[in-house]
Amino acid sequence: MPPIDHYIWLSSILFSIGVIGVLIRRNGIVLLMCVELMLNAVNLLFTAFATNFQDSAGQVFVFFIMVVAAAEVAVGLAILVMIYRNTKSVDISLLDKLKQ
Amino acid sequence: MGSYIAIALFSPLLGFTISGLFGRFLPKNVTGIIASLSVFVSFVCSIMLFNHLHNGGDAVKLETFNWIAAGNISIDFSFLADKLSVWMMMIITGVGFLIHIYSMGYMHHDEGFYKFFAYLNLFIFSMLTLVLGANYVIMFFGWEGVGLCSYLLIGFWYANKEYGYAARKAFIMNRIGDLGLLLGIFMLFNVFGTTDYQTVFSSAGTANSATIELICILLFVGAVGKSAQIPLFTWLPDAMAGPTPVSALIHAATMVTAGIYLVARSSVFFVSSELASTIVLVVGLVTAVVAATIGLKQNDIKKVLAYSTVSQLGYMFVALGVGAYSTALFHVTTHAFFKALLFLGSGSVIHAMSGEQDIRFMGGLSKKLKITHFTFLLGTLAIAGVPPLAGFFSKDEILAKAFYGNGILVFILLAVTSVITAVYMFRLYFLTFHGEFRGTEEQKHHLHESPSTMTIPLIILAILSCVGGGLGLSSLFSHHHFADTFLSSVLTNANIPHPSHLFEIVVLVVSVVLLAIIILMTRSYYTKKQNVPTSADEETGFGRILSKKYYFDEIYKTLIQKPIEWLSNFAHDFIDRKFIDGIVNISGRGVTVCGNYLRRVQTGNVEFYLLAMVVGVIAFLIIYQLV
Amino acid sequence: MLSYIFYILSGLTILTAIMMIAARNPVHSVLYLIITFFLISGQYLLMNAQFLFVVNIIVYAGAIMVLFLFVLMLLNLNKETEPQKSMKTKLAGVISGGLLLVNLLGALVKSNSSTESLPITDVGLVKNLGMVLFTDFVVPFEISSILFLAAMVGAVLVGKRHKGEMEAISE
Amino acid sequence: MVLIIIPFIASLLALFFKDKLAKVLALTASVVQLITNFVLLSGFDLKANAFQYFSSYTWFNSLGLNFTSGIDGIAMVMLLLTNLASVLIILSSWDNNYASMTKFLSLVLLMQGALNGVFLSMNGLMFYIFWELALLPIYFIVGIWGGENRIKITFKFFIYTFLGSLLMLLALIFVYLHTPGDHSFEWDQMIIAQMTGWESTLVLWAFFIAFAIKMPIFPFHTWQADTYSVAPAQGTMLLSGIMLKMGIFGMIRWMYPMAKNACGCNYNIFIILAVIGIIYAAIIAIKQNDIKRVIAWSSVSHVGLIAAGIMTWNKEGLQGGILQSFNHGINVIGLFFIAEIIERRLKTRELTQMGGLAKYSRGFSFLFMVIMLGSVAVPFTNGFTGEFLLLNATFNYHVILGVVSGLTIIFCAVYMLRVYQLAMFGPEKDNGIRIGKLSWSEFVTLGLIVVLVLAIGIFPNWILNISETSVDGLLNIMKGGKTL
Repeated sequence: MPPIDHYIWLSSILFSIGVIGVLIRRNGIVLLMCVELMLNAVNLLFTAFATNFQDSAGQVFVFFIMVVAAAEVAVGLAILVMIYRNTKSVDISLLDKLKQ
Repeated sequence: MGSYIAIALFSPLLGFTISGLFGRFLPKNVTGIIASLSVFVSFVCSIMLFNHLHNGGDAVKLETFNWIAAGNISIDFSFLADKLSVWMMMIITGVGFLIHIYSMGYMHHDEGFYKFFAYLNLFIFSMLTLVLGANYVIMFFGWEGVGLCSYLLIGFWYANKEYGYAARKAFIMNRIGDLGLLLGIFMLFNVFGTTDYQTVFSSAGTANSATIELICILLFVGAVGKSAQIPLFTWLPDAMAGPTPVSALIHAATMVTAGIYLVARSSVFFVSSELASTIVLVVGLVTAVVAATIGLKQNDIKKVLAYSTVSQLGYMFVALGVGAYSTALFHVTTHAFFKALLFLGSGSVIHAMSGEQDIRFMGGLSKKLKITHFTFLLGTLAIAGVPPLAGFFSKDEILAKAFYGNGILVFILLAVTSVITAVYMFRLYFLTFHGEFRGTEEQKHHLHESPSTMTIPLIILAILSCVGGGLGLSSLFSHHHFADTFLSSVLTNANIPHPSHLFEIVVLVVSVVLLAIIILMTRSYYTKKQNVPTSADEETGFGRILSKKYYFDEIYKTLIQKPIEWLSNFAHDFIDRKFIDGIVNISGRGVTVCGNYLRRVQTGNVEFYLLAMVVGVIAFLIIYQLV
Repeated sequence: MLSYIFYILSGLTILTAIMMIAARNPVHSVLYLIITFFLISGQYLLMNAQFLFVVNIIVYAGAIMVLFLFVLMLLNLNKETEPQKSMKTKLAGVISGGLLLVNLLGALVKSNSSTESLPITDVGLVKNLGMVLFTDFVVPFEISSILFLAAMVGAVLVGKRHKGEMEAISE
Repeated sequence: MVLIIIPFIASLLALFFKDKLAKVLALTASVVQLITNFVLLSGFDLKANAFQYFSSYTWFNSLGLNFTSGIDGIAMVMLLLTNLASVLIILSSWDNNYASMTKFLSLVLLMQGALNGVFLSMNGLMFYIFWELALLPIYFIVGIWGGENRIKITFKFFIYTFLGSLLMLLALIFVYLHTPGDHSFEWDQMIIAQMTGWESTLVLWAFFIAFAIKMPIFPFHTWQADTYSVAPAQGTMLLSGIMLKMGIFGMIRWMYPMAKNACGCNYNIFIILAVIGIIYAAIIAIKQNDIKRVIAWSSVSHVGLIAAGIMTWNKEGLQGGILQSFNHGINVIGLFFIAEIIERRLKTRELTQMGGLAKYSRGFSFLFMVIMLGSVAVPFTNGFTGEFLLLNATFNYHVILGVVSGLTIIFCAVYMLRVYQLAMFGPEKDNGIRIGKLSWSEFVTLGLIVVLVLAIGIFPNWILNISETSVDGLLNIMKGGKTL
């Protein structure tokens, strides 16, 4: 088995890829997907530590994160659909209404 | 004996309460009688106390309650009737009583009758507190109280704007002096830990002399304000705006002599402080001369008397300055008699003239106002120093003390002032009572002698002015100087040799001759030749300066009032509005400006926010790792 | 032996993740992400976290990603219609992400790195995890159902067509 | 405790009543409050140097926020003032018919409760909470019932005071972190906080600015004249009569003991500022034409003297300061009420528009006169004793400062007499408006004030005795510090 460090490396890389994805894409759906990727990177790390310390709490947390992620996706996608309905696009660059 | 003090104090206070609260519902005469009676009761008490002390009794002390207690400061509300206090009490209640009676006639037509008597009673109460207080703070209480009454009474006819200003001026100028007095009291607290007379005076020797000098000077500042000395004298002539009995009582006989009382009371300190005494002397002397010269050119009957009062007060301060404290008090006494007489006489004249005060429009009144004329003449003779009237003895004594105590220069200046006094008094007398009547026909028709409530006090005062000198006959006439003997136990007089008989005779002769010349000259100038003085604006040269009162008011206005007003505007408009508020506003505007710039950051673009967030997190992490 | 599998899986995960963000077509992105999730599930299996392995596949790869696909199809976004960002922005994004990575790894390097391999445990077995979940964590577990309910209601509410919306669209 | 609860309950109750009934209720509540206060006073041991009626309830343990209250002599004086003044203020609003009077009275009562809380608190955080709570009602009172420009001015006032509050909170937390053992916000713990001289100085300055803004001391005063003149009469009375005393009280109770290790030289700066304020405000007051502004500036001037006196840090000064706080509260309420009475009749506050009012209102001019004299500090009115002690303390502290601050008795006479003269004396204005008869509530309010002015003038010891032991105690605490 590889040491815990390597898991950290892996999840850091995945997390960063998620961040980069959020920053360079304009499609709202892809953005959500990148968020999922980041969540998964964290999940992986949780599990790795749980294994390392032989503590099941970490894995329970992963489970809860998944729960939250599922809920988040449901609501997030609903919002996106809504946005699409209003703007005929899921391009987040068009969303500059926050300015007002 | 303490109860006499209590009654003496309480009775005018009761009178004040009755006439103040119920005066509106009582008939005028009843109010007047109650008020006068209350003062009479005080007078009787003073006589009892006087008797007690005169027969060798100890000073009476009345302790009531502890007034203020905080830390080291403990002030008892207690009173002390020693010889000095009782002496003053006699003058205050005696003259005060006469003036109360007089006022019943004088103020009879005034709608504020009851208010007037309420104030007068309050004044008597305050003045008694002033002289009876057993420590400086109680004295200060009375001191402020009389100032307040003076303010109220000067502004009695408040509907007149000028009178209001005069009242305010009096109060404020007094306050300037009061500050000095207050600081002096603080110094006393600082040095002695108490201001109780008996304690303070008995331990006076323990303090170092520089401190004593300073205390004396501060106390004297207070006296200058109250007794209208240079540079704070200009309020007194303006104070003539008040009803004439007020001028007689407050601004001639009693309140203005509070300064003399204060210095005399502190004689223990003053005697040992050279500098302070010199200041007292110089201020008194300058005031005496300046006020007398101004008096030469005044046309308002009351203003002439007012300047004369200032001048006479200057005399008293000269006496104090040379260390002849009992002499000063002697002069206070005689002055109270004849100056009250003169003021009341002038009041009678004004009464007859229906309010006219300008002597240029009088003349020849002696025919209609016989009693007034006669008593006024006696007063004039007394103040001019004609022997054997009261003024002669007291003035003569001051001259002698100045000569022996300080030297020839002071003596000459005082003598000259004395001559000037005689000149303006006779000028006043002749212009008012002799010659042709210069007023309107209506006034002429209206001329009448005053009612007996007014003339009786005049007569009594005239008698007192004649025989008052008996209180302090000079050594030429008698070996018993009553005032000196009575007061010397409480006053620490400086050691001034008794004048030689030769000196006295010379002074007596010279003054009689001089006075005779003056009387003749003024008579011929004003009565025979019918010269009438011009108004101030028509005067030329030095006369103009005199009639403009050396431009004191104008100088004060330019040097003090204007700068303060300017400062006020400057402070409000510039420092407050521009500067401090400016700083406040700048901080506000700074935020606005920053906000304007920062607003551009808020593009509303979600991507930008995301990027910013990530950059922020990175920055945070970097910092975290570096630290 | 297991280490090699880990490295292979890791390499593939990273690769597919990159493909995911690089793909122009959103549908491709979804597919790459599904692969990524499967690979990550493999990692779970490697760590003997069987329960998570199953849940990950069911929830993520199965439910969530299908939902994504559904939405994409529904909105008809399966073309390369997505407008691209300028190169500058992309570069900024990549640099930021890279910096973040450097930071994270820098932190790791600074700390005491351990070379011990992970132990093999059985905490991740369904049985063990179930015990924990229904004893110690039973309250949060139940509460999560409320969360779901809320999310469901929220999604329906947001997704519902409001009255008068048609006019807004036609404008 | 009861002192805080009564007004709060009454303030809630008042909301449910119609105008007239609300007035009765508010007045009753405040009178009951005052009676309670007197009952407390009668059970108060003047000789004991301790916080009496001490009670402590845990509230938020983790924050160190306990509901600790206690009364010492100083607080007792302040409480008396608060409750007395509240009665006067509510009474003075009897003839006012503001829109939604109910809310107005409710706010006044709320304010009373909060102020009582400030004076009772023995816990730093609780003190802060009540301090802020007292601010809210006045913000609404000025903001809703104020005159022209009220929003802008209220805003300025609010920003100023919040800046002060912020600094105070920081200082409190800072001291909290230095309390021994488990950190605590309790007063008795906070005063033994271990701080170096430098830290103490920081705390001192933070407290000083906080309290100086409230009082206000030059140069933190610019909110004051504006706010006073724009606020409704009762608001001004609350602000000047009681709220300002929070600053003074805060200085005595919190600032000194907590920053006792700070260098005494800081106090020099404070006193100099205070003395500048005395003269500065007095000079400005001389030229103001709005009667409320004159009184406002005079208040700055008087408060400057109080501040200077208590910061000399000797017993006379402190006693004088406490006494004068009480007196100033009474006098300034009287003066502002007089301004209000005149404004009710004449619809103006411009002195130039007045004149000759004395003629048809003898009673009024008498009452006005006595209150004015109290402010001018003529002996036998309450102002004299206070100013006497304060000036004496300042004089002993430093001769020049004493002389300069002594000028106040001259300037005060100048501007007060000017007001009185312009308003009451002189020829009548031909607009035919007169003061006429006072209504019973006006008469009772002013009458009470006049009685107080004279009574305290004659028996100042009554107040001085209450606070004496506590001042001694305070001075003992301070002896541990470097200041002395």
